[in-house]
Amino acid sequence: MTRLHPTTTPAAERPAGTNRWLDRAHLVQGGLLTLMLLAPVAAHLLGEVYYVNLASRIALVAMAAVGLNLAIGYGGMISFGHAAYFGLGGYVSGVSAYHAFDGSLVMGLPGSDDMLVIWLAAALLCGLLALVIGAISLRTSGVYFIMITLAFAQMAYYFANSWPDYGGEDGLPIYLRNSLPGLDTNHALSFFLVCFTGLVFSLALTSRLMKSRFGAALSMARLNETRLATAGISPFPIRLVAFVISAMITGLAGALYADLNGFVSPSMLSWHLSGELMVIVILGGVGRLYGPLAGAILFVLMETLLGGLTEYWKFFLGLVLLGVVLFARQGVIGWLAGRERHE
Amino acid sequence: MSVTLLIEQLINGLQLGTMLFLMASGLTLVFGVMGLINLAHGSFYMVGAYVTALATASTGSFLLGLAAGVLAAAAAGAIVELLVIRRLYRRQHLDQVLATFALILIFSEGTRWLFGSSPLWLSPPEALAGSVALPGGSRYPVYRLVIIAVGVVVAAGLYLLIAHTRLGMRIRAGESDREMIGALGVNIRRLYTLVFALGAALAGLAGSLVGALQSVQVGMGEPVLILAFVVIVIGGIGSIKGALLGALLVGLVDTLGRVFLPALFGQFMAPSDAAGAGTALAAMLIYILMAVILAFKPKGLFAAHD
Amino acid sequence: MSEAVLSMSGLHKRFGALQATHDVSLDLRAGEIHALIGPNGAGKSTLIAQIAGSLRPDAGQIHLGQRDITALGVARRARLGLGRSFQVSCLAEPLSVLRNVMIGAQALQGHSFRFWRPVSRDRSLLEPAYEALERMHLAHRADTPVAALSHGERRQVEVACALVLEPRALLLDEPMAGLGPEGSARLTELLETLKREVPILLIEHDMDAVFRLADRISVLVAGSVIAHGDSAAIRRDPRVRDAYLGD
Amino acid sequence: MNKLTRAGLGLLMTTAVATAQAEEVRIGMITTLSGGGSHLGVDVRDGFMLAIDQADRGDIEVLIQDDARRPDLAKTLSNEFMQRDEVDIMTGIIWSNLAMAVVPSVVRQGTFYLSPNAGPSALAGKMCHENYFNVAYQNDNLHGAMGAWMREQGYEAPILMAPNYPAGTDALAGFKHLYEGEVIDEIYTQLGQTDYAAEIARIRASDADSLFFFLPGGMGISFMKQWENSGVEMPVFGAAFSLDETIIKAVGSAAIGAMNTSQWAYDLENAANQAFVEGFREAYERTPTLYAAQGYDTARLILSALEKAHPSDKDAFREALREADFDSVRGKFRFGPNHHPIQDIHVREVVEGEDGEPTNRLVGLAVEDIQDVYAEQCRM
Repeated sequence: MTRLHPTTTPAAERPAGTNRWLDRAHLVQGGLLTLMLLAPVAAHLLGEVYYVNLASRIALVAMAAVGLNLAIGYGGMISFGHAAYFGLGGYVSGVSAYHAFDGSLVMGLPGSDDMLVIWLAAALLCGLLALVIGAISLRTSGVYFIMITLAFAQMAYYFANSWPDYGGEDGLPIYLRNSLPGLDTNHALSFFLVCFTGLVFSLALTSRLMKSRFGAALSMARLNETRLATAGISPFPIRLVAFVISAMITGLAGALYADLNGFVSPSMLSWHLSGELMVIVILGGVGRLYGPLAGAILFVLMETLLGGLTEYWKFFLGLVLLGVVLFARQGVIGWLAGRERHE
Repeated sequence: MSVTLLIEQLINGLQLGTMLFLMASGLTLVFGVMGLINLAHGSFYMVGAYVTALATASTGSFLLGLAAGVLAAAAAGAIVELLVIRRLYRRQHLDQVLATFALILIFSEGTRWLFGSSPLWLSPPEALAGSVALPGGSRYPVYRLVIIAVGVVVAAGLYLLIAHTRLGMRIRAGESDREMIGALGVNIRRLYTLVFALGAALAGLAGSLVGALQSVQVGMGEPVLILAFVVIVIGGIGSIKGALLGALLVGLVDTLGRVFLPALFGQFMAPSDAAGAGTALAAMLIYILMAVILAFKPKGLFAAHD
Repeated sequence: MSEAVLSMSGLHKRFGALQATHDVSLDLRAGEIHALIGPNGAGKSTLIAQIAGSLRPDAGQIHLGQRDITALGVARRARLGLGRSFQVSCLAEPLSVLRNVMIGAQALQGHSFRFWRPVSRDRSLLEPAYEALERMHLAHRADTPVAALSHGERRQVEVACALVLEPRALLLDEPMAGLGPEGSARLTELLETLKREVPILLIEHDMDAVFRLADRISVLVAGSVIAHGDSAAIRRDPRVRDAYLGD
Repeated sequence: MNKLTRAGLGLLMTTAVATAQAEEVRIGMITTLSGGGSHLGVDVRDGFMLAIDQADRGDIEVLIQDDARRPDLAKTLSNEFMQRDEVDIMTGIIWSNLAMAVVPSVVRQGTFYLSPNAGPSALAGKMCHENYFNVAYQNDNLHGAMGAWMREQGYEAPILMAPNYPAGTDALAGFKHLYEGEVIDEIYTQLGQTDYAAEIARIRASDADSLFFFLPGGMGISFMKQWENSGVEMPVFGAAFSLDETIIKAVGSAAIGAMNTSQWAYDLENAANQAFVEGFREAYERTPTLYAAQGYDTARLILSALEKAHPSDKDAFREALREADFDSVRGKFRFGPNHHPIQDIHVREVVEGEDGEPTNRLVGLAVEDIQDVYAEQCRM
């Protein structure tokens, strides 16, 4: 039997005549990450702690959106309920710290203020929640999927709001930031580096995942479900696993976000937050690896800068968002880095 | 609980349901005909209520105010369709979500800019302010009965419009096959503007009517928008019949849940805990209802099309 | 007489008042091309959907080899060796031809929950995919996005997608449609050789191709098989003439 | 970035321009200026800025930011104020849940925080702090006072209603604490609920002789409108949060007859109050609400303390705040050991004003020198 191309990699991965690390897309992506890392370091050297914390916030919002992008952009599952995982991650952080602080037990287990333990718990619980929600929700599609994921998040929101043990609507303060062995997490730059690592980790994971067999199946599930099934792969389990991983990434971001704010409250579970994450993903560029990062930088900066300029800042935020959706059709990253290439 | 009270609560559920139907019918119409997810639907509700409040205050007539509110909402809908929405029909749902989310911000903050942060005054007209006796001795507000009546009229009107008029025929054609009505020589751009304005007018009507019973303030459209989405998803998107039944179902379940759950929990809990736990569950109830319905009927109860 | 690779017996499917499939029994034997023809609206699509697994029959059984696959989903049937192509091209448009074919090779090697190794360097996926494309004379288009292909090329990719599954039975839904005379001739030639490896259930409008290729022909009219036999028998059958000319 | 730009374009006229003085004082205000419930924040800001303007000092800079009623945004803004702008004093937060997100870390890091509204029980008790002062009330004050007053007036079977969230449950607990008698029933509603038909039917069917409710902001407006419409004849009592001037204007005649408790009323007779109400009406062309009064008092308290010490001298400034050496618009005002007010709570009735619109009129005194019950839990 003939084997014509047994060892060559497909040419589409290497556009002829260009060094793949020097094309526009890679320059933009590398530039964004470098900026994300260097700006806070510079701020730290200048003694501007505020900007370091702002960068942490951007990194975590971006990480949560990277998680959501895996569901929306790569999996075609438009979840309007990712606040459930963001908030659950936050509550794991808050509740664990609360019990570690006063030495009481939660469901028979002691609390912990060790971030490693908290992250593990947050990822597991978010994964479990997403497994249940996904298993039910993925029976639906289209707008029904959007709304059923919202329904589940709303249940979580109302539950947290009216459950008095952990503060209800008042929320739960984290008096002392949770700790990480060998690192002073109260130090703004150290904590930023933790957040940045989380962001890079989630980007690398998404990138690697999408290049794997699993990613190939997930892409096919989004682009042409029938083709995938006809090829012998059931779309449902592929989607479900992607949904769970997506929720775990967003949940981890939530756990760190609670630590950043020293506070967790039901507003982390609200539909506004789900919507905001979705807006960041679309703003940045759906299904583009660096889209959520570009979207988060733009969104958070607009929120903070416009807020200082005028009381009616949301009006102008609305105008900018409208402008992006009408005129920059591939999102910010598409505008910066050009159209996406498919292999 | 007495039978009278039960009847009264059933009417309350019915009334909440009609209110939701007014909102949901426009939303489901726009989705059915144009395939558009319109988060800004709640903004037309707010526009209706604001203009009604302002016009009623300046003319002294609620009826004039109501007319002004509905017209203003329709006009706002038409303008938004011409400027923004018509660029979105061929785009993905996600782009529609982002654009209409942006419209919410623009409408809400624009309204606040123009009219300030304070809620506006709006009351039902004198003639409808009282209450009537219900069988069994209880009393019921006339105005709420009027809302039920308006809901019934709108439902019947929509049915006649869609089943028996040329416009309705085009709407039905648009629902089943968007390509085809272009081929039929229908001016599709004008049809879409018209349908969108009609949807906005229905939202404005809901806002105007409900504004007399609720706080007329910035952001008033958002909670009801979420409820309206719940309604149309339960009913099956694009189906007016589904919107009607979904709205009544949500109205009844929500009302009866708020009434009975705290009492139910009181059977086996301390009263103050029961009130809290019962209310909490009541708040989640319609979302639980929706999740259960979609788990078994993934396209809602009366899906008009896939 | 060789044993049936794929067999249906007593299939029924009803949509409301419409009896779309009525007591259909067919089989596909090793080494043959069995053509299924019928006028528009005869219920061919409904029947294919039941064989492929996207539609459940109301009654009747479908067997692949010895195995009853009536209750299995599309993906399970594909993994058991039922390959198919679609009447209207069903491919992921933005992806390259190679990626469309590779997904089948991936399914063949067990579950897809492998998260780490990049598929672009996975020889166990690349080799069978290139091989299938090679057979369809499409290797030179491997890196082209499907969206850039001609109509005929897409049909060829469809068949390649089915071939890479190493199927035990092939279900081809109007593979000739839209192919030029040259393409048709090439495909005919290919199917001739292919049928020795894997039997083909061919649904086709192009009567010339059917009469040239098919070892057996079944005629479906209004949900029922009204005639069955080799090409000569079918050509002579008055009921078939009625069904086609009476329209 | 230019500091003036940050202070908000709309405030250019009212913000004192920073002059090159060594002892400049910088105040950061985080409050709710957009979205639902923003009229509270606007009033606090306007009352506060009125006092600052009246003081006419060149050395005070006020930075104002909108929290959009979001705890995480409020938290970010507080970091901005502390870490970038290095403000000496922070103030402005309206809602308890936002205060809980922001205040503990602010005061722990050595910045003074003066609350012009939110007074959650935790900050009055276990989590009290030497740098935290509440110039408004502990949340329970007004509810408790209404309980005491209704008992005094001889109501024997009140039915209570509040949203199902901490401030709501605290409100009913506060009411019952001073009412001391049996209540017929407690109804919890959903936060942000807009339709109260079911609850009204329940109240009508009960044997209650009076209704006490706590539904702040838009919830109160919706409820009052629907209540009047329902034709239930039952006296209605609440706290000023549910019946402030803005709310009753929006409710219209339906509000008339409702009684509410407040630590302040625009018709309280004292010189400071007259100056405030006149000044506010002149500057903003509307009657101030209690939130405006609280913002005004907060600014006046700061000004009084600045006469004695600069905030950089923390101990001296704290001592100066604690003395509360200013003429409060509510007349008497002093701090308890947990830095929460000990003050009189008055009763007001909504009546038809001269212009035909409803307005609050002072009726009497509910409780003299009320102090919150959480003070005992406070260890400072």
